[in-house]
Amino acid sequence: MDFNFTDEQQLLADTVRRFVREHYSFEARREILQSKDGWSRDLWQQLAALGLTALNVPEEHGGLGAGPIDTLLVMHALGEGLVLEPYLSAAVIAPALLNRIDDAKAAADLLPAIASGERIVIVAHQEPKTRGELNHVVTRAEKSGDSYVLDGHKSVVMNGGAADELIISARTSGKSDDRDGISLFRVAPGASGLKLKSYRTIDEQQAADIELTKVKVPATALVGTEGRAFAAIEAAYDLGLSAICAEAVGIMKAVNHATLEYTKSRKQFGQPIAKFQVLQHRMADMFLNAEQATSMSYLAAIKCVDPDVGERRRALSAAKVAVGQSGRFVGQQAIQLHGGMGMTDELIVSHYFKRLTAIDLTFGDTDFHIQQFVAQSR
Amino acid sequence: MDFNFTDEQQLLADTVRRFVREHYSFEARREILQSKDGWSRDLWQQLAALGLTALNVPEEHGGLGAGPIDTLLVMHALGEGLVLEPYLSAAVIAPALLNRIDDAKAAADLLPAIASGERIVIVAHQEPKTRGELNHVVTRAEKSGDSYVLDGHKSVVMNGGAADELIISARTSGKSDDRDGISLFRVAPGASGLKLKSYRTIDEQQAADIELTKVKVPATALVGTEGRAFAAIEAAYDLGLSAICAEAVGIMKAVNHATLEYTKSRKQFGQPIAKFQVLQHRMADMFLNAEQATSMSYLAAIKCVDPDVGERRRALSAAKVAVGQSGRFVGQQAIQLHGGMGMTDELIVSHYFKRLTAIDLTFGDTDFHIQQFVAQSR
Amino acid sequence: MDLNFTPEELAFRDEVRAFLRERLPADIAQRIKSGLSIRAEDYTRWQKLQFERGWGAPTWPKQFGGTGWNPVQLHIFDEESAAAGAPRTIPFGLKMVGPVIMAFGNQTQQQRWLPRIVNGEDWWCQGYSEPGAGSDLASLKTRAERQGEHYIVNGQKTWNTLGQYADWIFCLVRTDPNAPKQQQGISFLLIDMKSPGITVRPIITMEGAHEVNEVWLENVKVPVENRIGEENKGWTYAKFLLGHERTNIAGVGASKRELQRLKDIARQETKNGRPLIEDPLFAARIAQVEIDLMALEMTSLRVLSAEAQKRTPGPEASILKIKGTEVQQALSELMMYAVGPYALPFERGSREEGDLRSIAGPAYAAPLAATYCNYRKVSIYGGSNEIQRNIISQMILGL
Amino acid sequence: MDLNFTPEELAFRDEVRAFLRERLPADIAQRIKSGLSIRAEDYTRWQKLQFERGWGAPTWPKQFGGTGWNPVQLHIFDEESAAAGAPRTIPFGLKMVGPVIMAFGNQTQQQRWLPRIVNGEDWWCQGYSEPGAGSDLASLKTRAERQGEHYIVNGQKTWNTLGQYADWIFCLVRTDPNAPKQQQGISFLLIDMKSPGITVRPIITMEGAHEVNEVWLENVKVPVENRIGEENKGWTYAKFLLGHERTNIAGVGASKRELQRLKDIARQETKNGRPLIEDPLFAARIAQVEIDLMALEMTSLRVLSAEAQKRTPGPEASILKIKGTEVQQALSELMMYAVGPYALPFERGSREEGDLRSIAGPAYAAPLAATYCNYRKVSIYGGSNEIQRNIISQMILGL
Repeated sequence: MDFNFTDEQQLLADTVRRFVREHYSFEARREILQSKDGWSRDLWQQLAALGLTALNVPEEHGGLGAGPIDTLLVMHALGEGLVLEPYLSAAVIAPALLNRIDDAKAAADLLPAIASGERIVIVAHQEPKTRGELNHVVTRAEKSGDSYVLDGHKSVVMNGGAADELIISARTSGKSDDRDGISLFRVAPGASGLKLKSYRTIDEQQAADIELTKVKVPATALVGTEGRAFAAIEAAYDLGLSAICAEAVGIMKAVNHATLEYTKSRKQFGQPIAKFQVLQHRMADMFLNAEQATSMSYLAAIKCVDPDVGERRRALSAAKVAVGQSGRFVGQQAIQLHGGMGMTDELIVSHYFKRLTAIDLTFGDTDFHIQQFVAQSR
Repeated sequence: MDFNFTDEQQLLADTVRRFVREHYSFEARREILQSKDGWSRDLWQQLAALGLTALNVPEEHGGLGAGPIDTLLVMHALGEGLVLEPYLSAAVIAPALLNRIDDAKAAADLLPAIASGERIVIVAHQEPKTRGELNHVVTRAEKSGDSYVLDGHKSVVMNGGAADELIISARTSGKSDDRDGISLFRVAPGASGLKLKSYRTIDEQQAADIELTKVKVPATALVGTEGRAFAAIEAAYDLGLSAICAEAVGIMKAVNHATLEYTKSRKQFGQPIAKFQVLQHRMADMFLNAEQATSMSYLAAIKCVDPDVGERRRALSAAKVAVGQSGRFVGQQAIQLHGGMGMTDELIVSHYFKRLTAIDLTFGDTDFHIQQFVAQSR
Repeated sequence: MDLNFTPEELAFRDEVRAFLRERLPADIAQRIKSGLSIRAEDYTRWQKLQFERGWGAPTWPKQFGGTGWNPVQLHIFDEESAAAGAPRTIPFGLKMVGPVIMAFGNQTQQQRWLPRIVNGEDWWCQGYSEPGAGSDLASLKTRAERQGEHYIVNGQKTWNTLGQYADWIFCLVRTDPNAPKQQQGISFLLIDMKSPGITVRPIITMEGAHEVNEVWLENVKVPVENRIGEENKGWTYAKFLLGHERTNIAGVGASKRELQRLKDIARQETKNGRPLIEDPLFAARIAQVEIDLMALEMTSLRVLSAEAQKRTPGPEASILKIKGTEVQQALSELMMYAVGPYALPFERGSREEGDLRSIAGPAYAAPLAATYCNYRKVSIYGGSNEIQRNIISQMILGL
Repeated sequence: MDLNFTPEELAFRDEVRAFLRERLPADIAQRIKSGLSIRAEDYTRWQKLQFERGWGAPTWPKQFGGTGWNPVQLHIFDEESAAAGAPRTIPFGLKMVGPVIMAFGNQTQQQRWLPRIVNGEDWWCQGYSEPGAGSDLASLKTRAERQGEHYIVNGQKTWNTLGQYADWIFCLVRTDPNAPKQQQGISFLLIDMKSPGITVRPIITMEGAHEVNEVWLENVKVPVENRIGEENKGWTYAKFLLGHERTNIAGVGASKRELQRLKDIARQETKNGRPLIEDPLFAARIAQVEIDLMALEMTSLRVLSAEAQKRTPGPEASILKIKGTEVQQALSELMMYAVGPYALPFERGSREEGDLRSIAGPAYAAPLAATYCNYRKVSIYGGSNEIQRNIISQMILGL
């Protein structure tokens, strides 16, 4: 049993932290938000230059073949900076999917370009009625001759608008909640019949809704075996869930630090408000919450590649619940302790709060994962 | 709209409060607890002398024919004294049942004796699998000739051991959860085949389990119409639920007072612990909880006789939830703020805590009533 | 002890309902019931309509153009207005400066300012909060120096709500910097927002709204006759004002309306293929907030009847502030969770300019996350809930 | 970062399991798994069995008869012992006075007292709390006056756990009443419980148990050689002692065992005719405490590995105390609610002398309400959870 990071991991963490400190000040971030896209290709290339986009790509495809712990460290650091670039979608979930799905050609085509940062590949899986379950796919793909025709609706696809290429899940057989019968297809964002509407989310990240109307793709666009994509999708989102937990923890640590500094400097009734015992205990509880969330983010990173699916999903749901509850408490109390200033767009604390709120609503909220946990504990 | 008590009601409240202050000091109560029965017939007679046992008996039967608000005031005051006599069972639920069930003879037989305090009549209804639902009756009564034979098990019957006479619910037809087919029978505690085991509960009140094995009673023992007792049972326990909410509020007020006094006198680190802001806010929340519970106990008293059953049950479940949650918070925090002293049998605060705990487990706990409330809100 | 209304009270309720049915503009009610924020012109439009009916100042005595209603009538009016989707009262004129002018202003001042509040011609804003003085109001720094028949005012106010629309601002200013206690040496001035030297700078909140401002005062000339009451006695008037700010603070009527909206949304949303409102955990969460709201309503009715008995509520208002805001925040949070991922799509101004179309997902989802963010303020303003607990432990528990 | 045990660690775990399987008395394990409290003779019996195996002092270095185990081995031993239903370690000898004697006692004292702790011959109890000195320990009043080669001790100690069985008590006493700071002038004495002048008076707790006592000392003669370390330096040793009191404070192993008991009970109980464990609300409550326990376990493992790296945990122990006791209380509460009305029947001593019969209802229900009451203490003793939050805000947050 060992709870230490390797020297390489420490180095990685320091690198990302330095990058965030140097290139992701609150002001720099504000400028990026002024831009139309709301994120920066430039900074994406810099992340690539640091090898971060190669992290989850295996070595034979020009990647680093690193593990979930490395991803945890990166996401933790990116969280502190509220980084806007599509790292989770394009450098975690997409490569994880391609690693897991058995498709040498797709892997050889896409992984090197993902590793180098040339191509941004986005997985479009979630649909309007989804609250976190991964087996709900209504979008259909009908085989006709040597091509497939896709019809359906993908909703709130993280960073969908950033995609150079989309990997879209669609049902080739079965009922809308079956695990079998789900297939993946490579689709160009510009494909005819594909309507992509990109928008910002409450936390100023990017998402998109994608309408598919008779979108025709060649049979070669199929990724992996027809109807057998579920396990790979699950594996990809399991890593994604562990990664977003790490991001939330990075944010909580930063929020707590900001709140501590603010309450030490803000004076009321002739003393810093940090002198009031009620606020001291509140901050102690915020610290406790962040520590428990940290522990669960470690558990998630360790378990998210566990071959025992039940054990894996159970640990991940537990982590999402713990992180969701901690993030909610820490975020809300940070605003409360900042008082009116916490309500303003001027201070970073409200941006931390909004991202923590969005994270709880992503990949299934607390109630959803409590029920998943109960189901897995049977 | 009017939230005032009448002068008569004020007078009633003062009378009971004075009685409790004069006859129910913590020490006096301790002595009663030393006795074998764990309650006092003497004091019961004194309660009768004050007319309190006549409160819920209609005037034509020698009672006062008072309403639920009067019962609220009495229970509130008795709560402050943690009174051990079977007031709720014998002076609230039993007469309420006899008022509601259509049986002139039973009423004429029993109500005057209840009013005068001569006879203690206890309703035995709850069974082992009951968590608050009133329609679950497995105990059966088989008609044979001009008598009935009762078989079954009544569990945790409040003050069962104090009964001069029992009114036992049993099923004359239908399945174990049907509302129809429940009947009531007058049974002597000494009846052959009736095994009554009396014991104390965690809050030092009295309860009993009653085993019925071929207990034979004459057909005249039937109270009301065969198979039609449910509505009367529900009405009786609805008044009981409103009454126990009022008792809990009386206790909460007393607990908060005791905690305030203790924290003002107890010194640590050179000052009264009541000077610590964290404890001040804790006590503010204890106060808030007691106020909200007070409001809901009023609502319960007003609604518990509402002819609209759905509206009535909905309000009562809401009140039980609010009172249960407040009582739990107030009780637990009172112990915490008393520190080690709160854990001891010596101070009354631990006895208040235990009674509040027992009340939450009586007539259905918080979760049970949340689910009832949801069902009634459909 | 009786929850039922008297025949007179019932008749009054019907009167109120009829008025709301006939006169409340449908577009305003629609915005409110869709969770959108209300525009200044809508508030004013509604104020003028209430004035036409003679109900421009429900909380005021008849002699000043009010209705002279008793607390029960007021309760009925607030309940029915909220249920019908009428905008809440903007408190600065009717509930803050108005009562101060009535209590401490001279007749000239009363005749000059009060009617224009009732008929909706003047929009008022508040000038008490300052950057350094939040909960600790008395530490304010804005200076007013007497020059002949004028005060020259310099300083900065903040958390000024909707001041961008205001004709007048009431300000607490320091007229005696050398007073021994900081509560002394404060005066209460009414200032024309068109006065030279006043600059209003927007404060944008996290959801992108422009509800509050900084107000900068540079050598603003204010006639002495705009001072209410005595010089250096302003703190007395301020405390009086903050006492009145608390009326209807529980916001029971509005929360009941929001509870219905939550249930409507939960009926339309699904989870595991069933209506969300049937999900056991979510149903329990709705039940919990509904029960808290029932308790809050009963508590506020108790406070109300205590008022009616002229037993003044006093610090009990702190109970209503804490519990009322807890319920409001719980409702806004549950609504957001009810729509899941579709709470995320966000367009700045969607709550302000919103026309019920949404970027993605159902229309009712569009404003929910913004509202959740916006409602974090309610446990902060009007004396944070921590301050309220201080008040309870000091004024009620005597600690 | 690796949660898996090394082959060595796995081998050690098997060794521990084998020992527990072969030597842990079935009647003791049965009492523990039934939620009954353990009798003094049972604790001693188990201590002697551990001693026979050479495991009498798992937390001690070899030189004093300990096992010299590393933190991971200790963790494994605690986990397995708890899971098997072994009694918890009574801390007063092994975890409190023992480490103090090792660190500050002279060789004679070490040879005199340490072996009898390890072999279970001496039962120790604590004498630091006083009626006026709870969280504020340093304000203790018990006096010790030097008379030649003895101290004459007078005073009163309280919250003395299981002192009715004790052979020895360690006491903090004031040897210099005139010291400038109250932390100064305190000495650390070991006192034979058979000494004339010692009276032990039971304190009965709300559930009727006799776990704690008042200890009165009247002119008790204590040889000077029973003083540990220097005169008037006792506060240093006391702080050292309280630091050690916190080891394994999270109680993860025991809580895991109790979680299983909760689930067993919830499987046997029914609600609306279905197993209670399938009730959506109750299942969610179990899930919540299980998730909190998972987080607690991970946190305590992190603290553990920090120790292993000789990065001493320090104030992090406060995290484990707060979260550990919250989980223990939640478990005891859920078990009580699980059995509903059958939690109510109560017989004094049912938890102590309990032989698994119950007055009414299922046997497993009998001790639950008493345990719930008893567990209110865990957030009070060992430094109340409020004190722990003070420690976190001061020592960790630097406030």
